[in-house]
Order: sequence, then C-alpha cells, then structure tokens
Amino acid sequence: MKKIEAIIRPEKFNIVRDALTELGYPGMTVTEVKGHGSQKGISEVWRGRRYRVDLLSKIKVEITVQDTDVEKIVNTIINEAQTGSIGDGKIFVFNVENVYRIRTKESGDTAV
Amino acid sequence: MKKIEAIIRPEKFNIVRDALTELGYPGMTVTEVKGHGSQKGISEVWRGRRYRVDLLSKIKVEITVQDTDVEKIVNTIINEAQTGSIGDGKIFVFNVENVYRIRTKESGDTAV
Amino acid sequence: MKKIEAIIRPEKFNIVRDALTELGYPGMTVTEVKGHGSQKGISEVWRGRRYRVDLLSKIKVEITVQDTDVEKIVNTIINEAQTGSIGDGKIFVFNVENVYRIRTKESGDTAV
Amino acid sequence: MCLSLGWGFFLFNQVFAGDPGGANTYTESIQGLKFSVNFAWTLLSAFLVFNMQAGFTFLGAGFVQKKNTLNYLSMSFVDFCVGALVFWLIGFGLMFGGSGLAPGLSWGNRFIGYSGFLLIGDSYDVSTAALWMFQIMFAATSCTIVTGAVAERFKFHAHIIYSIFLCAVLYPVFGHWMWGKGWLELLPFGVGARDFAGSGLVHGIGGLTAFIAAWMVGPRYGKYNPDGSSNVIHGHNLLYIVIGTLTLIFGWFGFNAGSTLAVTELRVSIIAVNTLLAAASGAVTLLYLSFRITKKSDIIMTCNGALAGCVAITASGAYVPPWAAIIIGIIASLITRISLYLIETKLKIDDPVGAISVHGANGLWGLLSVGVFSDGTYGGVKGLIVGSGWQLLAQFISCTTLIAWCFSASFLFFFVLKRTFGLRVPVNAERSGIDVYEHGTGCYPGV
Amino acid sequence: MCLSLGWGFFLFNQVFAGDPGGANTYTESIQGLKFSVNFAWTLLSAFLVFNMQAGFTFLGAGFVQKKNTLNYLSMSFVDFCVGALVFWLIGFGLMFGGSGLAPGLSWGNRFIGYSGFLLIGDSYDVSTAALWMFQIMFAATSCTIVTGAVAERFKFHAHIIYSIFLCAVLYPVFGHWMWGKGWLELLPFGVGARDFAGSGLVHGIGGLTAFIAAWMVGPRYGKYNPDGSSNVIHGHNLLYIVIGTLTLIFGWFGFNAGSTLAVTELRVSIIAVNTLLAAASGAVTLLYLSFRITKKSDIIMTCNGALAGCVAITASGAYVPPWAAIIIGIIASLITRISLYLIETKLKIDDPVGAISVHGANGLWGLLSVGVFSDGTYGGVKGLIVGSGWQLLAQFISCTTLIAWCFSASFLFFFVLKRTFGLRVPVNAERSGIDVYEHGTGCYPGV
Amino acid sequence: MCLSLGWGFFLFNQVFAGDPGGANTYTESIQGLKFSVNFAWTLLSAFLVFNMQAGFTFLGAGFVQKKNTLNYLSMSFVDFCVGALVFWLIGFGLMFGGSGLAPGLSWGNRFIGYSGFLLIGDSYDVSTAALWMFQIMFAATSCTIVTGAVAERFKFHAHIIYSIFLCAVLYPVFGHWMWGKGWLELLPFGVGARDFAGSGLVHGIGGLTAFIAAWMVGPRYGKYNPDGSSNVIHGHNLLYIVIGTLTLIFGWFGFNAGSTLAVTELRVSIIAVNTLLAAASGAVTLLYLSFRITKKSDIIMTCNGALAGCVAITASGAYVPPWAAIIIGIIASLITRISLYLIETKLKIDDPVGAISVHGANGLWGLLSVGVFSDGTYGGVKGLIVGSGWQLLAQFISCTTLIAWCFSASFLFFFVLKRTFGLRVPVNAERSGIDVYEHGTGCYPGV
Ligand SMILES: Nc1ncnc2c1ncn2[C@@H]1O[C@H](COP(=O)(O)OP(=O)(O)O)[C@@H](O)[C@H]1O
Ligand SMILES: Nc1ncnc2c1ncn2[C@@H]1O[C@H](COP(=O)(O)OP(=O)(O)O)[C@@H](O)[C@H]1O
Ligand SMILES: Nc1ncnc2c1ncn2[C@@H]1O[C@H](COP(=O)(O)OP(=O)(O)O)[C@@H](O)[C@H]1O
Repeated sequence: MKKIEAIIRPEKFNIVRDALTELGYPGMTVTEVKGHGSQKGISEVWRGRRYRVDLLSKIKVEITVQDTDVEKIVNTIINEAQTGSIGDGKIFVFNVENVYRIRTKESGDTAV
Repeated sequence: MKKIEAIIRPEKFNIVRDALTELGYPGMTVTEVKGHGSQKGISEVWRGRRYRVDLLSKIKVEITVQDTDVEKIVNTIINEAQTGSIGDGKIFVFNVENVYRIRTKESGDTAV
Repeated sequence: MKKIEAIIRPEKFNIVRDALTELGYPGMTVTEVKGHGSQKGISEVWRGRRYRVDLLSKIKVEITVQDTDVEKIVNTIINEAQTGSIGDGKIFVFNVENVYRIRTKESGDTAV
Repeated sequence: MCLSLGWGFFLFNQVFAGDPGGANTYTESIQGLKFSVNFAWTLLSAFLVFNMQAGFTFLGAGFVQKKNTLNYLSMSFVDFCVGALVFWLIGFGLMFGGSGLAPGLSWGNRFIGYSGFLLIGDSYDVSTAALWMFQIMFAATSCTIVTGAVAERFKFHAHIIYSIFLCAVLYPVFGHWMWGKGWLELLPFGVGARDFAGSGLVHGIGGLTAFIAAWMVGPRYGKYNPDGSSNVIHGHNLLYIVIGTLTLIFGWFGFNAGSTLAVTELRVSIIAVNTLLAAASGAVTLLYLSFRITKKSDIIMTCNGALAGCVAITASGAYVPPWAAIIIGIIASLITRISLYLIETKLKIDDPVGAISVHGANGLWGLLSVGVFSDGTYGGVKGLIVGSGWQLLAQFISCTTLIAWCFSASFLFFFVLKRTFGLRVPVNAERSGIDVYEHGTGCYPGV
Repeated sequence: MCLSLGWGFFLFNQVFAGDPGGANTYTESIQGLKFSVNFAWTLLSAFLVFNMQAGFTFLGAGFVQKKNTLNYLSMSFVDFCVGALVFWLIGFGLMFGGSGLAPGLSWGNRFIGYSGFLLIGDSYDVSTAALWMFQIMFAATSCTIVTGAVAERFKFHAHIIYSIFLCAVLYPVFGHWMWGKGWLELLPFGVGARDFAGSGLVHGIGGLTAFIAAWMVGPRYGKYNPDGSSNVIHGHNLLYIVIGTLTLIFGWFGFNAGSTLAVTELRVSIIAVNTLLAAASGAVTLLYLSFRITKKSDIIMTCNGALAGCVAITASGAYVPPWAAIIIGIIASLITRISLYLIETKLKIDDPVGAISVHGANGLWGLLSVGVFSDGTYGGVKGLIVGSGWQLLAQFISCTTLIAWCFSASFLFFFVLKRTFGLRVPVNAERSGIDVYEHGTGCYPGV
Repeated sequence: MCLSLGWGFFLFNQVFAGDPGGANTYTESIQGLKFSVNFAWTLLSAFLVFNMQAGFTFLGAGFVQKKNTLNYLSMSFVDFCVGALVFWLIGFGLMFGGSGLAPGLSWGNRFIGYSGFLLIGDSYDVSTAALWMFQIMFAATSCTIVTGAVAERFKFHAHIIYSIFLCAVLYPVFGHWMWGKGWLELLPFGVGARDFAGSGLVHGIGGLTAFIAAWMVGPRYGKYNPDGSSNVIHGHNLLYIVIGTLTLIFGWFGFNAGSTLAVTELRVSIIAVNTLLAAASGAVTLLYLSFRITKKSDIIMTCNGALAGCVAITASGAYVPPWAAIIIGIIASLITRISLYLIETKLKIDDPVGAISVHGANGLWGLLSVGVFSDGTYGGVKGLIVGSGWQLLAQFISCTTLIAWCFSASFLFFFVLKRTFGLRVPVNAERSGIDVYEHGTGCYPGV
C-alpha cells in the first residue's frame, strides 16, 4: 500500500474531495498546515506596515490506497487542484508497510 | 525503526495514552486532524437545517519505535481504542530510515 | 528523495527557518503538534491547583529533499534547534517514493 | 417616538434660537429638571444603542466564515463612522427639518426637511444635539443591518458608498415621513401611522435594502448548486452569536424604552417589559419549533427568534400590553422561520446572517402589529383588539409606502453602483477569503 | 432593597388601580419628577443587570471544555428566556403579591403572595412594570448561577425544567419572605432580616441549588479517580473568564446600587463604592494567597476573588462603611478558597465553574455580614460593630431558613426529576461532547 | 470637569460634615431632586467608564501574541483592583483634599491635598463617595493605558508596583493641580488651564508614563534587527481589537459626557455628539490615509484613528462646536500616524498596542486644542477661533508641566525599580511566552 500525501490550496479542497468521492477512495485524513515552496510568501499588513508572511495556509490530505490506485488518485488530485500559478502544492508518495483497522483488528490490504 | 501512525477517536486518546505509558514507549507526537473512512460523516445542524459533515475530528498519534516493539504497541492501541462501531480509526506503519535526537546529536536506534 | 520530519521547540522555529533559507531548501510544510519524549511534561495551574500537562506544543517541520541534501539539512536543524535541555526534539527521515508538482504535473526529482 | 405623539419633551415653542451652553434651557425649576432627567434618559439610551454595534459585530462575526470575519467587522465598524459624518452633514437635516422638535429644525415640509444641517447656527443647541445623538444611532443601526446580508462577497468600498447613500438619503427621507412631521405621521387614519421606535423605519429599511443588495450582488460562491438546491455554509463561532444576541437585547432596551426621549413618560417601564417578553417568547418558540423539526435544540434559531421578537415589538412596544407582546414575539419568530425558508429556497437569495428575515420581514410585521394589538392606553393608539380598524389602515399604508420607497430607491441605487463601481470582489478573492484581499490580513493573523 | 425598608419610592397608598399609561402617576411636580428619576434609575439598573447574562455566558464558557461550550451558552441563554415567561406567569405574583409595593400587588400573606400575575388588571401599571423589570433580572440571575455547576453533563431539557421550577416556586417563595413583606422581613429582631440586593436570595438560592443539582447529577466523567482523588479538567479560554468577570462587575453596580429602586436614596453612591472595594479586595487577596501556594499569579483565583467580594457585599453594601466592605471582600475570598477545596476534595462534588463556592458560600456570608458590619447610618440597620447583636440574630435565622428551604425543596425536586426525566446525558455524549449531541453542532463549527 | 469651572453641583458651602445616609443631602425639593439626577448621571457614567476596562482588555489582547495574552489580561485587570485600593487609601486624598468639592475635602493647598483619605470621618458622605466613584475609574484608566506599551516582556509584579505608584502619587499630584483647585486650574490666563475630562491628566499621564516604561524596559526580543530596522510582531485577534474599540467608545460617552458630574449641565448632549464625531472623523481619516499608502483598508489603523479622536476630544469636548470636533479628530488621527512612525522607527521604542501614540501624543494635542477651538459658549473658555490667545497659553503651560512632571517622576521611579526589583522577565520566558511563566497556564489552555 502507498500513502499519498497531497499539499493543496485550502480553497481547492472541496473540489478535490468531490472528485475523489466520485472515484471512490477508501478514506482520508486532513490536516491544516502551513508551508511554502517556490511560492515564497505574500505580504500582509499590520497597523499600517507591510510585512512578509512566508508560511501560507495549505491543506494536507493523506490517503492510503492499494498500490494500483495510486496513479488514478494522484492524477485526479492534480487535475482538480491545479490553477497553474505558484502555490498549487505538491504530492508525495510513501510506502506503507502495514495497515490495521482498529474496529476489526484486520490488517494488511483489506484493512485500507 | 518504524513509525506507527494511529488515527483514533479524540475521546479515546487519554485511555490509549495511559495504556501506552504503562507499556513504556519512547515518545509520541500528537496532531488534531479530521478525516473519514467507512464512516461517511454525521449530520449537523446550522440555523434549522441539517447538513452533512463528512470530516470528523480525529487524533493522529505518531510513535517511532524499534522494529521489535511495533506489534506490542499496535495491539495495545487497538485494544484500547476499539469500540466496535464505525469510526474507530486506522493504524499505519512506515519505515523510518534514520532518527536524530536534537539535544545530543545521537542518531540511529539509540536516538528513538 | 527523502522526507525530513523535524519536531522542534516553537520558539526555535524562526531561527531554524532563517538558517535553512540561507542554505537554500526547496520548500517546507509546517504543522502545530504536541508531544513528548524524554521530556515528560510540565506542571500548569488551574484555579489554584497544579496539574501535569504531558503534551507540550511543538512544531513539526517537513522538508522533502534530494537524498544528497539530507545530511546538510539535518545538521543545520540540529545546530540551530539545540538548547541542550530535554525537549529539544527529534528528526525522522523517511523515504519518499515519488513527488509530483501539482502546478506543472512534473514528477520525480525535479518536482521537489 | 413619543415625539410623534406631539408630546415631545423638547418644548421649544418659545425659544427657537440655539442654546449651545444649555443655560437658557435649564433653569432651577421643575421644567429645568424635567429637561435634565430626560436628557439623561435620552443620552444614556443612545449610548446603549451605540453598544448594539458591538452586538451586531459579534453576531455577524459568528455567522460568517473565518476567512471573511475581519471584512464583516470592518464593514460594520466603518459604516457607523461614515454614517455618522454623513448624517451630520445631510441626513439629519433632511429627516428632522421642519419637524419643529428642537431649535434649528424649523424649515421643511411634509415630504422633506431642509434645516438642521451640520448642527450649526440655530441647531447648535443642546436639545438639538440630544436629538441628533439619539437619531444617529438609529440611522447607523439601519446601515449595519444590511452588512450581514451582503457579507462574504461585497466590495468593501462599495459598502461604504451605499452606507453614505443610506444615511444621507434613503433612511432620512422615509424617516421624515414617519418621524419628522411628514405625511405618514399625519395620515388622517387612527392617530396617523405610528412606528414607535422604528420597526419599519430602522429595521424595515435595513432589511429591505438588504434584500435588494443581497439579490443584486448574487449568492456566495458555492451557495447554490446547478440544480437550484442550496448548501449550508456555516459560520465559525456560536459564542459570538449568543453574546451578540445578548448584547443586542441589552442595547434594545435603550432602543425601545429610550425612544420616548423622555423618562417623564413613565410608560417606559412597560416598553421595557414588552421588549423583554417579546424576545423571550420569540426565542422559546423557535427553540421548540426547531426541536420538533431537527430533534436538536438549535441555539441559532433561538437567537434569531429572540431578535425577531425584538424587531417586531419595536414599533408596537409602547402601545400594547405585556400579554400582547408575547403574542407579537411568537408570531415574529414564526415569520422569521418561514421567511428564512422562502428567501433561501424559493427566492434563492443568499443572506448569511438572516438579516432580511429577522429585520425586514419583522419590520413590516411590527408596523402592522401596532394596528392590531394597541389597547389605547398610551398615545391614543387603538388597534383591532379594542375594536378599531383605522389604525391598521394607517399602518398598512405605511408598510406599502416603505416597501415601495425602499425597493425602488435602493434598486435604482444598486443598479447604478453595479454598473459603475461594481458590487462584488473577484471570485478568487471570495474563495480564498476577503479578509486578506481587502484588509491585508486575516482576522486571526498567524492562524 | 430599599423597599424592604418601608421607604419604597412607589408610594401608592392612594392610587391602587393600575395606571398603564403613566399619566396619573406622573405629574408636573416634584413628586412626578421623583417618579421619573427613580424610574430611570431602576430601569437603567435593570438593563445593566441584564447585561450580567453576557458576563455569565463569557465566564462559564471560559470555564468549560471546548466540546461543551455551546451547551453552556445555550443553557445560560435559554433559562433566562424561559425564566422570564414563568416569572411573568407565576413567580412575580407569588413573590410580591401582598407586598403593596405597587398597584395590583394587594393580595398575599406573610408566607405567600397571590396577586400580580401576568401583569394584567390592576398590575398592568407603570410602577408594577418597573418593579417587575428589575425583579426578573434577579430571578434569572439566580437561575443562571446553577448552570455553571452542572455544566458539561446535564441534560439540556432537564435544565429547562428546573429553571421553570426555580423561577416559578423556589425563588419566589423565599423571595416573598425576604422582600415581599414576608415573615423574615418582618422578624422582630433588629429591623427584621435584611438582604439588601440579594446575597442570600439571589446568590444563595442559586449557589445552594447548584450544590444539590451538582451533587445529584454526579461528577463529570473522569473527574474523580477510583481512589477518590480528583483530576483537573481545565476550561478552554481565560480571556472569556476575565471579560466575563469584568462584565459581571459592570452589571453588579446596577445590581447593588440599583436595588434601592430609587436614586433619591443618595446612599447609592456608597453602595457603588462598597461594591467596587469588595471586589478589588477579594481579587487582590486571592491573587496573593494563590501566589504563596503555587508561585504563580493565578488569574482565575483572582477573578473568583473579585466575584466572591461582589456576592458578599450584595447583602450588606447599603449598610456598611467602605472600610468594612474591604474586610467583607477579604473574608469572602478566603471563604471561597476554602469552600472550593472542601467541595472538590472532601464532599467530592464537581462544580466546573465554582458556583457553589462563589455564590452559595458567600451568599450566606453576605447575609451574616449585615449583622456584623452595619453601622446604623442607613435604614437603621445596626450590627455588632455598633454594639447590637439582634440584627445578627435576624440574619442568622434567615440563613438557616434559606438553607433549610433551598436544600429541602430542591432536593425533592431533583430527586423526582432524576427518577422521571433523568438528569444526565449518556456517557458517550458526555465524552465526545454535549454540544453536538444536544445542539447538533459544536461551538466553533468546522474546527 | 465642570467642577473645575467653579459651578460644581455639590454645593456644600453650608454642610461640610459627612452625610453617609444621604437623608440630609436629599430633601423633597428641587435642590434635592437635582442632587438625585446628578447622582444618577455621575454613577451611571462611572459604570460606563468602568466598562472601558473590558474594552482595554479586548483591545490589548488582540494586539499581543497568543502566548502573552493572559499576561496582558491579568495586568489590565489586577492594576484596576490594586489601583482602587491605593486610590482609596492615598490617591484620592492627595488629589481632592482642599478642593472643597465635597464634604471631608477641606484640607489641602494649591500643590497637594491632604484630606479625604479612606472615605472615613467627614468624607464618609454620599457626595464624596459619588465623586470618588467617578474618579477612581479615571485613575484606573490611566494605569491601564501603560499596560499596553510594556506588554509581552514586563514582569507582572513590577507592573503591580508601578500601578501602586501611579495611582498613589503620579496621577493624584498632577490631578490635584488640574482638578483639585491646584495651581494649574487657577492659572491667571484665560479661565485657567482646562482639561475637561482628562486628555492630559488621564491619557497624557498614561501615555507619557508608557513612553518612559516602554523605553526603560526595552523592546521585545526580535523587534529590532541589529541594523536598527524593526520587524512587525503582529497580534493574534482583530475581532478583539474592533470589539475593544467599540467598547471603549461606548465607555467614552460616560467618560466625557459624565465629566460634568451633572446632567443639569445640559451641555452634556453636545459633549456626547463631539465625542462621536471626533471618533468617526479620526477613524475615516486613517482608513483612507492607510489605504493610500498600503492599498488595503487597514482596520487597525481605523480603530487607532477612532481612539485618537476620542482622546483628543476628551479635553475640549465641552468647549468646542461639533464642526471643530471633527477637525480635532482628523488632526488627532494624523498625529497618531506620525507618532507611531517616529516612536517605532526613530526613537526605537517598542509599543505593542500603540499606547504612547494614541494616548500620550493626543493627550497633549487635546490639551492644546482647548486653547484653539473653544468658542466661549460653555464655561467661558475662549480659544483662538474667537480671537483669544490667553487660554492657549494656559493650556501650553499645563502641557509643559505635564511633560516635565510625568517624565521626571516616572523616569526616577522606573530607574529605581529597574535597579532593584527589575523590570523584565527572563528572555527564555519571553520567547516561550509569559503566560505560562507568570500565570502557570496559557490563555487558551490545551491549545
Ligand atoms: N520540498 C518540500 N518539502 C515539503 N513541503 C513542500 C515542499 N515543497 C513544497 N511543499 C509544500 O507544498 C506547498 C506548495 O508549494 P509551492 O511552492 O507553492 O508549490 P509550487 O512549487 O508548485 O509553486 C508549500 O506550501 C509546502 O507546504
Ligand atoms: N485510506 C485511508 N487513508 C487515510 N486515512 C484513513 C484512511 N482510512 C481511514 N482513515 C482515517 O481513519 C479514520 C477512521 O476511519 P473510519 O472509516 O472511521 O474507520 P473504520 O473503517 O474502521 O470505520 C478516518 O477519519 C481517517 O482519518
Ligand atoms: N519516539 C517518538 N515518536 C514520535 N515522536 C517523538 C518520539 N520521541 C520524541 N518525539 C517528539 O519529539 C518531541 C521532543 O521530544 P523530547 O523527549 O523532548 O526530546 P529529547 O528526548 O531530545 O529530550 C516530543 O514532544 C515528541 O513530539
């Protein structure tokens, strides 16, 4: 199994989720994070002065899927989350050695 | 070393932690997350209308342990966090290539 | 590629980031977490009574880099985040199987 | 207002030159003391009404999404500031000129006033200032009501422009008809149209303008699906909603009981009781109605019910007995429930805080309730329950006039504004949050 | 209340038919103006007391866990609304019937009143309404005090049911004895039992009922360990606690100084000063006491100390000199500290906000303090410091009566309620948070 | 204050023995009623001013970082409590002794008072208590202003120590000169120096002490870079800032209009209008000025502008016409903008909430504005606009005196405090947050 970890724009989250739901995915875990990559931050204003904020709000979506589903899911995320401007985010793929479903104590592939 | 990443019910967190403490575990990192798996959300009410909330609050617990301790820890979490109904959560196990303890610059197994 | 996951003291975050910026790193994702390791918590006060808080605020910094950069980044983090007392944090290194840049659909090494 | 009863405590028939020091108006006599007591009452009530701004701020902030909170706060605060300046410059003169209620307000006819601008000359007077102080709070309230309905997508500076329009023209003109010895106040039915503390004038104008504004700016991104069904976009803080409601009721006591402008009108105590009972009955009604429907004790509906009761009793609080206040509150809360449904589902107008249903619909109901429940014990106002239909006719005429004036004037205004300045922020700004786009920071920076 | 001194400003010996318009009560004379001034004072004070609801809401919200915040807010808001309706229907008549304090309150005896229901008939009168308006705020405060002690596990609708009981029966009956020309007020010791603004009546009843309620519903899940030791379950927002405390003190000025019902009683200024000094000395005492114990400047204890001072001075504020107010505040804060310890550790009753210790314990201390520190400069009340023990006896009797009445009546009530409707939400709901269970949403949705 | 005009409503020429019950002061006569009305006005205004503590708490909490919020709250709350006790003990007697404004205040000279301590003896009197009640609110406000400038690094107990100093000595001494029949009030230019409601006394002393304190404690860790440039350290909640501003303005109506201590001075209405207009014009000015500079509608600057207008009009509100209030507000907001820049960039003093610029700078401007815009319609105060320069001279002298006194006394004080007790928390505590270090918990525990 693989864990897909996508960092996307907060305002894109709903669309991504809807697209994934249509596709059918086993589950997801969502975290509010901040970050930056090439997008080096924006400038905000505090009491009349501009200052740089170099960490922007992002949503981290984690989905663990069977190895065969990775591409499908990744493509869907990219398609929906893309705007073409800097700050669209990244997707990382990790290997998952084992999965357990707490409710049933199942483990391995069927537990995803 | 392995990283055990458990997504559990918030109300189960204290019990799980207490059980793990008895067992003796090296440390943990806790994050508030949201998510869903088979549990497809609940319905909430806003100004007289019901609506679906499909992301529910969960607690993500990350514990990095020696390979030999994985089973013990996983079993303890499952035992304590289980209620038997949908929404109990999942546990993912990842391989950790290296660990450093910032305080001492140690790395590898002893750093966990 | 490797993911470096560092858990550091919140008050050290700015310094670490500045040091990393000088070094040049591709991007980072930051999450507010809580945790404990050897540092078993501190005592706080609520309405005249002391109680133990065993989860302390930490900052989790995730940086995915080329394999060759790992050491450099890890050393910088350790140097900057170290105070020498318990609670300085840990760094975990994971293998990343693939990376995608959402904006451009690139994947692999160039996408980091 | 009591003023409209012709009993105004500012009896200036003799002295019509301004008395800015107050030494001529106050004399060591019963008459002088009466002035002082009523000044104290009027000013302290005005301060309480001012505090409703904090209430609106809390309430609206709770109803909007986190990313648009600061924008709501800013609109609600700035429209008050701009409104105050405009009302000082123009609005007050248009509204009260010719009413003769205080020095410097001599010129005006039944349709429009034209004296009292800038509080200079004869209107640089302690009584005129007291009246101004109370009235600006009402104008500003009317303005702030609109804010909630257009929140989360309206351009900040477009909001300021219509605030100017509302405080300079829209509100004062109708206000003159109703409270400035205008034609509605002097209608030959019953005692003339009566809107005691401004159900119609303040809340009606606010709510109906909100209707036009929310309709013309369009719904928030994602509020309606292609098939016409609507989604719930929930707010971010219910503590703010409850605190906002409590703060509003606190201010409302000043709003209603203060509207006699005179505590020598002892009726004030019954007005206060009526306000409280209408709020309580409205709240409890919607609590249990919602409970029947959703099986949850819905506190937002409860708050809406309380406010609906307050709005409705604003016109009639002085004229009806306590038991009637309870009925008025119950009906008001039902109207709100139905209106919320119709506006969202049938008319497909997106109103994040429910301003149209709470203030607009009940502004009209409040006006009518005067014609129904007034028992003749105060101000000679007699409604259906004591067997007279004439007052209801007067109230009905004022309702129709209100709708006609408010819809036509604000439609025209927003139409032009939309074509010129534009009403709406770019969709990207809306999606990622107006706060950073308009104000350069979120409400909770660093979060 | 000054009323209880027999000097009541509502002098209706002549006119006992209702005057709903106020025109007969007010006349252009010293007497008429006196009415107006006192109406203004009473009503504005009532509004300030109303605002204490916002204070309680903030305070309690800060003390509870995030997942139960909305539930606390809802209980605190809804009990006010329900309480107002019930007090209008029943409570007021039971409490003030026979007191002769205002028109329509003629029938009643020393044990119970039976006139003034629904504010109709003779009690449809401006003076009666003013009295009602002030009194409902007190009844509602009493009710809201209980909320904090049972928070985080009580059923929402069970809470509403006991609110009805409290405002309809529990509070009015004792209230009648104390303020409605009942037997305690007329005790033949000293000037009779005196509870100026309701330390015992309002805070005592609230706090003692809270004791019974918190005991019968049991501690929160996880509060006590099997070995009987207790855990800290901390609240979620200290800003709310501080703001709540400030808002409560703000309202308390109206609560205490307003309780003369007459600003022609110039003693009001000393009452206000006493309130402030008692709050300040209570706060500073607990700040430094806690600092000695925990080495931290514990702001929650400081806030508790301030409120404890306010509660205690509520009974005696009118009768004691400023220096005594400071001593009363210091003692009150010490009592709170000890009581918090005893309740939690010895009696093992779980009181999330500390209502029992702040309001209950100091309600009793307040009553007694009248008998100790009154210096005879106002209302003829003379305590130990001027060498008379009789007043203390009267106060002691009222204390005992309060405890006996409140414990027995509320025990019976909660016992029946527990067996029938049930008091407690299911443990699952408690663990995952009552907000979603009862109200269908959390306080901070989307979080 | 009107008192300083020599018209004081407390006419005690006859009776100078204390009247703690009020029965001698109040008589059933015009004179008696006048007392009552003015008591009501003074006390209710004092309550409103008290509520400014909640405003300051919100405002400052919004301006500081999350990790230091509780510390700010605590300082702001505790300095009030400690201040009240100290003012009762010492400050009030030093300030008003010899003013003859109320019973028990007979002894004192032009430089210092020495009667009225502890409100005992002759000063145990209803009038003296009313005066005390109003005045303590002002002393405490002055104290709280300093808090904001030293936030996020000051030792908690050092803060308490200087609060004692400020309320016991620093403020009362200058206060005596200005309001207690001291030499400034009696200057032979114009009508003597006038500071109606305390621009200079309350806000000036607060702001200038803040200047010294913030300078001596040094900037927050990380505020300035080695090259002298400064970083933005932003606050954590803009809703608190907006609500705080609204709450402050609400209280300011009591602050300014209440400072006549008499609503029989009908000028109060114009004072209230002036306060509102100055706030509104200050807000709108900075809104658009900031918009020109940063292209964002900066709501913090808008709030600062509103408060700046309020501060400046505090001295002159009673003497100037409404149009002048607007100009005063505009100038005040510009002064704030410039001062913020100078303090941060040139003087390199770190003031997290902007207290020095809003209160200090405008305290001085307020004093001067009396000499410029007073039109002679009230209190005989005539400024440049009616062709007299003498008043401006008196105002100028009071400004200079204020600066000299405040800078020298507070410099000395903080110098000694720094050498002995120390002013600053350890840098580690500062970096990880003062809340846990000083108070043992964060403001939002569990977060
Ligand atoms: N190398 C990286 N390691 C960890 N997180 C990263 C990395 N690069 C990007 N991110 C995350 O992805 C988000 C989007 O990155 P960004 O630079 O905006 O993307 P792009 O390069 O496509 O413009 C960042 O905010 C950060 O959270
Ligand atoms: N495939 C998955 N990938 C990532 N997170 C998952 C996945 N499945 C479940 N989760 C996480 O686990 C939590 C519990 O899942 P749930 O469906 O309730 O478990 P179960 O399948 O045992 O009922 C979810 O809220 C989500 O955060
Ligand atoms: N084995 C572990 N698994 C997961 N997280 C850990 C582990 N050990 C430490 N951490 C994280 O690192 C943080 C710092 O750990 P700490 O015990 O203070 O470090 P040290 O051992 O160097 O004193 C903890 O708060 C926790 O979030």
